[in-house]
Amino acid sequence: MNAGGRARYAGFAFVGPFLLLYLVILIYPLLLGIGLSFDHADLFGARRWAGIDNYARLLADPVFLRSIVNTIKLALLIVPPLTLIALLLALALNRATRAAAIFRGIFFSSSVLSVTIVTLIWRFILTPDAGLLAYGATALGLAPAPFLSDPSLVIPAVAITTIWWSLGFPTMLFLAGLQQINPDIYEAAALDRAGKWTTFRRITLPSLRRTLLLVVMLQTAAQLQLFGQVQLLTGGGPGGASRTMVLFIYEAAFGRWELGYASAAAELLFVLVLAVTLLQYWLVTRREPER
Amino acid sequence: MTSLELLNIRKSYGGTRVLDDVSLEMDDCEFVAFLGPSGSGKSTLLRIIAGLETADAGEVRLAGRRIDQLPPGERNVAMVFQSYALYPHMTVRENMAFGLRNARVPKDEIDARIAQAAEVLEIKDQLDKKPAQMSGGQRQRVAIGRAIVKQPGLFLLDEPLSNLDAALRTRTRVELAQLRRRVAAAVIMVTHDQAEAMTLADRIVVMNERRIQQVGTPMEIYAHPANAFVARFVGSPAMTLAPATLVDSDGGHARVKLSDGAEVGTRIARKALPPGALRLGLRPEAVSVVAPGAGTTDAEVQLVERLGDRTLVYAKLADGQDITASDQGNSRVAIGQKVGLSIDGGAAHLFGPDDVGHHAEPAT
Amino acid sequence: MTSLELLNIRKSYGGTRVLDDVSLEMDDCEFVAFLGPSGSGKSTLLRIIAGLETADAGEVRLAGRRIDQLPPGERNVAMVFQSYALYPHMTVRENMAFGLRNARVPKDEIDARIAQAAEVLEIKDQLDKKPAQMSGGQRQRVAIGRAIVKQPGLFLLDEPLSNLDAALRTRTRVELAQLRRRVAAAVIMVTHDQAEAMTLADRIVVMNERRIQQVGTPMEIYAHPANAFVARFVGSPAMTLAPATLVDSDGGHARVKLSDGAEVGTRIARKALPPGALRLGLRPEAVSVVAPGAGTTDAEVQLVERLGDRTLVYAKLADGQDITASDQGNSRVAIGQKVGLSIDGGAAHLFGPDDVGHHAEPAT
Amino acid sequence: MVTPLIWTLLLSFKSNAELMRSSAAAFSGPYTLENYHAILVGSQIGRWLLNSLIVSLGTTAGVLILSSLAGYGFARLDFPFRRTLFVLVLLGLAIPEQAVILPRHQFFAVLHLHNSYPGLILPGLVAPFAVFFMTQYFRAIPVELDEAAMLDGASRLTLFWKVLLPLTLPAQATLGVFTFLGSWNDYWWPLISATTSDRFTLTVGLASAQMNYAQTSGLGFLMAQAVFASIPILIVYIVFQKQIVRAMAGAAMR
Amino acid sequence: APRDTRVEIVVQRFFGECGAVYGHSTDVAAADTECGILTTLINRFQAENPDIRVKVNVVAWPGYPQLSAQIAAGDPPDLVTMHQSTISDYQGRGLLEPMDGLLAEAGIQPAQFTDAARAGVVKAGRIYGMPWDTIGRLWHINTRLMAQAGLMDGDRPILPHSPAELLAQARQFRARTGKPYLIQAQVNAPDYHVANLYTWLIAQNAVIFPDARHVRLNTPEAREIVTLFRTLNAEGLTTRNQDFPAATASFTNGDGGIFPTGTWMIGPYDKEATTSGHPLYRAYVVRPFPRLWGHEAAFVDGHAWVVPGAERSPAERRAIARLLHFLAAHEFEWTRTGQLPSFRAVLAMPRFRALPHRADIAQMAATGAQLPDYVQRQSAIQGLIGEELEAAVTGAKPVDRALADAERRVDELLAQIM
Ligand SMILES: Nc1ncnc2c1ncn2[C@@H]1O[C@H](COP(=O)(O)OP(=O)(O)OP(=O)(O)O)[C@@H](O)[C@H]1O
Ligand SMILES: Nc1ncnc2c1ncn2[C@@H]1O[C@H](COP(=O)(O)OP(=O)(O)OP(=O)(O)O)[C@@H](O)[C@H]1O
Ligand SMILES: [Mg+2]
Ligand SMILES: [Mg+2]
Repeated sequence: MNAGGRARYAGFAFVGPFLLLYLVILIYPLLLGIGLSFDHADLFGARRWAGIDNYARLLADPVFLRSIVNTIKLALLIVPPLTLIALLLALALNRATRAAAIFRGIFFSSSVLSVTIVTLIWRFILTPDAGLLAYGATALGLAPAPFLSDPSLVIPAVAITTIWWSLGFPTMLFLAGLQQINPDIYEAAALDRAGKWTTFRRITLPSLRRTLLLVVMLQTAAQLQLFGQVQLLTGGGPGGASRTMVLFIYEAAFGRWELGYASAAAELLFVLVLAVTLLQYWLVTRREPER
Repeated sequence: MTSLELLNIRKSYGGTRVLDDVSLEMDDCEFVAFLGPSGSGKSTLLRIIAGLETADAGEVRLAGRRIDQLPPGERNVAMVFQSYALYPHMTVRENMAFGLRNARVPKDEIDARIAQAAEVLEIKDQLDKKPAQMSGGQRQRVAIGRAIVKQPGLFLLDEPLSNLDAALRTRTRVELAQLRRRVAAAVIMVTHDQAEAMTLADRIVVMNERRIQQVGTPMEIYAHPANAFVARFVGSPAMTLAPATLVDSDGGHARVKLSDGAEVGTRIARKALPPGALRLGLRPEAVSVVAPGAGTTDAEVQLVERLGDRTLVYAKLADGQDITASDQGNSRVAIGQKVGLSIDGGAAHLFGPDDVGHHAEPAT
Repeated sequence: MTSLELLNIRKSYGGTRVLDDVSLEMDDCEFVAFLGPSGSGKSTLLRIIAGLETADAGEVRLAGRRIDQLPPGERNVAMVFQSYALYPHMTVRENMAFGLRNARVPKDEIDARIAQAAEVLEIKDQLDKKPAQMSGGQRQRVAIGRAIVKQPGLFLLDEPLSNLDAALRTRTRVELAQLRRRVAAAVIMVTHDQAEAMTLADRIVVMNERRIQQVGTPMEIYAHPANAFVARFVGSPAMTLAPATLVDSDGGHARVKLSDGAEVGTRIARKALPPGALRLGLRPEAVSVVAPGAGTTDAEVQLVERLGDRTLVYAKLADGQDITASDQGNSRVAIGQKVGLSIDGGAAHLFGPDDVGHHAEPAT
Repeated sequence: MVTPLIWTLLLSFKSNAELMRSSAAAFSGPYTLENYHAILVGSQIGRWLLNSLIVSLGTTAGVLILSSLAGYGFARLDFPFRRTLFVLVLLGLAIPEQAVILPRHQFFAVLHLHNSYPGLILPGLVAPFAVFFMTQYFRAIPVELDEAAMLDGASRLTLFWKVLLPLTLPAQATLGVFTFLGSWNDYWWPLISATTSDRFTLTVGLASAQMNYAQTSGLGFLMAQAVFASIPILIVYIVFQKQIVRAMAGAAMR
Repeated sequence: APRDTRVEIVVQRFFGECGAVYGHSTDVAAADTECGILTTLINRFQAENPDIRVKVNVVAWPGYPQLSAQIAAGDPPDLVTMHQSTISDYQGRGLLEPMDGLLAEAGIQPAQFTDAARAGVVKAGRIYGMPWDTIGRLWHINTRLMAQAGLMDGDRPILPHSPAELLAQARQFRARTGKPYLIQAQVNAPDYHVANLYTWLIAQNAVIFPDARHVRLNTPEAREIVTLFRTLNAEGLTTRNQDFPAATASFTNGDGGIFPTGTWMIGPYDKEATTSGHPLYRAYVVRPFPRLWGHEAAFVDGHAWVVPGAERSPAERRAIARLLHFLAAHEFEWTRTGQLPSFRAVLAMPRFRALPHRADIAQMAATGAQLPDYVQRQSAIQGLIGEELEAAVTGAKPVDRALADAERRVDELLAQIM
């Protein structure tokens, strides 16, 4: 597309600045981290070669293994409902009315809060003796559920908190996706006798396929790195039932100063995120025609 | 048998009236074109019939049944959108099957109908492609196919050809014409291309400014435009409308003088004409190029459009009046040249101050 | 004076050859149309001239200067894109000024040129609008205006009309014709609409399958198509090509027999014809409808296209051969009817097995 | 959905002493401005606000510039290893913050970047998603515009700056809001990089202002902080909300 | 403006920010809360020592990630608040300066410290911090409910002397008041159970950390202690699902008899106890943990001022010493927060004794015990043990297994210390 191919290297002038920073600020530390993961190391520069010790220990550490399970459970409990709710919200708010604009603002505003505040709010909602849910439950004559102290309820509780917090961005993405759809095909569908549900399932959903992929991929990557909510809300408890991989890494690094061990865990997390993301991408795009 | 009936349809958007008391009757298997300039309300009327818009007042009946209260899917009409509105994520087959599935047509029947439509439209080997993989012309056919398989009582086409390039357009036009002979259903087609309407329709409904201006066969509309708007709008290039004054009448027929002094004897009944300013309507084929001085009047050539089989000559009379004439395909006329124009008064039209058209009496 | 010169241009994408040894010369102020079916390489050639693509081999010269090594902005050419490619965030005025500013034209001069172009194109009161606020036709004019103000040595138009609807297209076509007489520059227009090419161009370059098929004035190309491809491609509806066998010659002119047995006497020199299978080329105006049995042969009517001033009749000969004929505007012919066809052999063409066209000798 | 937000707002207007007994007190008066007063008079809040603004705006501006340049490069220009590099950037989406934050901290220490604005801003500039987003957006702009500009004699920079960039404004607005939001709420990096309180960002500063058992004895104050810290982002959002939806429509999923 | 040539020291502390109220106040006596007292103290020092510039860096609690980051970046502050139990971590890695010299320069002798405080700052035979207080856990008691349960002897609560007695009293309390005997913050508060366990292990002279790399938890003593709490939980004699704020509010509202929590809650609760109309009005006392096993003991911690290692000029050292001297001289003010003094002299002060409830708890300065000085990563270890204890107490895991797991995990952690 350029004249004479003189500008074969011009592209570097544009991508160069970013790539440079990218390499220096993300990739280089990542490599340092990978290096660290093969060392015994502490926060203050002590280093001793460890080979694959850290990895071997990790894979034998029930606490770490449990954190992997917790992390995956959380991602599974968060991503699908989050995606679904965001999609429904977007469908509901995809109109040009003032009310819709105001609601868009409201749903966005929960994403504005920092995790500290979000967990604080939800702590007060979820605490069985004092929380809002407790007031509600008591008013209905039910025993309030111990969301944060029952190992089987804590993950759903964290999931709900996270969904509430993260709803804004995916909703925006879906709204955008919806606006992309040619309105004519809805009329065609109406003439084709498609009911509301059929229209949604056969027209809207397939048209949002790429948005859906993007949302799911971004959210999965984000939720596999879930941290602040559990650190602040449950401290990983009860009994480690909500410890995520990142919380594990944080504890290993800042609590135990085992930088090498933490780095190894971080690399495993990286591999997990990468694998899941690529898998999703492959699953969704493999049957798509070349574009 | 009457198929579609529109009774006093009225529609406004906000405070703006878009359709004003529109009524129309249409026969079974008739092909009607809505022709009119942009914004004249053609699409709106079509969409009211389809059920995609609601009329403010009036009735829509199809095969005797009142349908304006029914949802679009249950009106037994099919529509082909200007943008095709194919479902981009479905294959051609799925696109066609979608409406049938929703109507719970049995699987076998669906397959049979699709096979038949694909046969007719020559897209048999495209059935498993997605719209994005097809050319514009092929997509068009899929859109038509999607309508055909529903075997509706009425086809609605909103500018079905306007997205096609010129070459494809001519071909598709012929295809549409053949198609409608194969499927026994009434068709309404919206267009603002008069050639399209003339070529395809049994009757043309000319619309302008919220109202139906004239309803008639293509030939009626071409030969007897009801008013100046229809006269200008139908026919390409447009009819020349030149101010004229009544001079005299020979044998009860009006004779008029153009502003440059040239006189034209028409075959239009003198007494039908209202008093007041007249305009003489001349189609290009009624004005032919002759040697200077040899015709009714003389003119200077402004532009020559060579179409191969004939040549259009845009010229100016001495007093500046524009006039379009025609010449043979191998015409040697050049821009700036002075030519004579021979006006065939027998083919001329006259429009009175009320815009109503008056036409030559049939030759006896 | 020679303006543009293309010398042995060659271009491949990946392994696919798209242009094969294309050479062309063009005069100052000449209006040339590249006409050809989709994919024939017209746009590619245009883009090579503009500098948006690089040729694999060959030279491009403009006004004697070799330009194929220059960046697009320095070639002294202006281009109007099919999609207009107006800068959506700029006003009309800014759109036109952008290129001039880049070329450091003084501010006054820019204003003057824009004012003048706006005058010519009748968009003076649109100058402060943004493209999104304008209709398709107006955008088109802005795109042209953007090219005009640059006062280039060569205008390049890639299907400038294909995005317009039929009504606007005809009007814009006339405008383009007038325009080019006002700006003194060479113009190349790409189109696959033959009517467009015929109407506007001084010369037409017919392209097909990577090569130039014929270069000539519209009339040359219409009247003397170099080969069967050009014959079919130019003229609407397309020329009928019917297999024919040489029967005899009268006065040195070929006489042929159609597959249904009808004989047609041509005015084509017998001895120029190569041995082997022939095809007889007949434009619709060379075939007129007469009473059954009264013409050269008989046929059954398949489709009637009424265009107002004339009527096209698509018919089938007894042996199934398709043939297109013409009739008067008020023709009464109906589908399914048997008619006679009178073939004007003097206007017929013959194509040999090598596809080369042979035409009637000038009447003496 | 909205209840927690309203609750936050109400809590921020309650006296801390009353809330210590029961957080349900939020639903009835008396309300007070004491918490906001405490925030505003609190010694360094102005400074933190300024720092947050500098860091967030700096990051946002940087991300927009870098990702626009890179997005344009990836979408429009052909250069060796383009696809490979783009995939490499996409891989960045999967790198968890934790895998890099400590090595990066050590590495920044060597460069003496800590406790400085560049030290706070630089890590935020590396936003693979932003590059992905802008690339998609640029791809959605018709190439004819580039070509028209080239024929108009525009240099590559003019083309980028005057023609394409203005067209990506909606995308910039979206990306800007989300980058600003992320940067504004970022906690870990400023916590460990800003070592003196005059370099704290608002999040770190507000966290430092909490007593150990703030949830018990300073709930109203905490909530007032939350509301206070959210105001700038909400303003930004409200200003740009139209653009945001439009932008995502342009790029998100082509 | 002329350049500021004063010597500058950077003081880094947690305890929050309260510039709104105390920004420029030097009136220490009028100040309230940890934040208020410390802020006015430093303001006052600044006012009295204009030749020194004290730069205060308030960090988010507990401030260690930040401190570690600062040290790693080579830019540590001069004087830092640190929990005594954490000193070993930094000291063990050589990141703190021994403060013998500085303290001597400030005119402070180690002998002035209480036993509990001195144990907290002496590591490997040297002093690594100036102790600032001793903090421990107490039983905060609602005497109105105790009376209702028949567990008051005049104005003194009747506390158990054995596990069996504890259970009996708890059941009696439950039966008579319908409320739980104990209010416990068990959710997201791992150190709570650890404090119980350590206290009563120490009371029995059990060795918890035999050396720097090992812990001993899977013992009969430990099992007995944990089982007691498991029983309390199982029988509903305690609140179960509360975290710290919920438990705090619960006690404030009179929803249970005894709330075992830190010294720092004395101030707020005493305020409740003196506000008429509130549930705790005239119904609040505190006591050290009762002697259920062995002898009187309390597991305590404390705050200290430490000096991270860095190059410092003599002038800076002098300034640090002067600040330490000033702080030591005013430690009484700090004890108004509820914490126990780290200086014997303050403990003996009538002013201190006159503070509410202090006489009841002063003994902790003597009975308070800390872990051996070689024990590192206390915070992480407590988190880890707490997690297992929580599982045991709530019945999620058998006691034996929880203790064995805890022992294994702690040993693993200790083995990794570099
Ligand atoms: N949804 C709408 N809201 C407001 N006005 C509308 C709406 N739809 C159509 N109109 C207006 O109604 C009038 C008729 O529109 P309609 O689409 O029926 O015209 P049309 O004849 O189909 O024109 P075209 O040839 O341009 O398609 C126009 O003035 C148009 O602006
Ligand atoms: N960038 C490209 N990469 C690969 N092939 C291309 C590219 N551009 C054009 N082609 C191919 O080159 C051939 C000629 O294309 P070109 O666009 O010049 O045709 P055209 O005559 O302009 O057709 P149309 O009328 O459809 O615009 C086509 O087969 C096309 O597929
Ligand atoms: Mg319309
Ligand atoms: Mg092309």
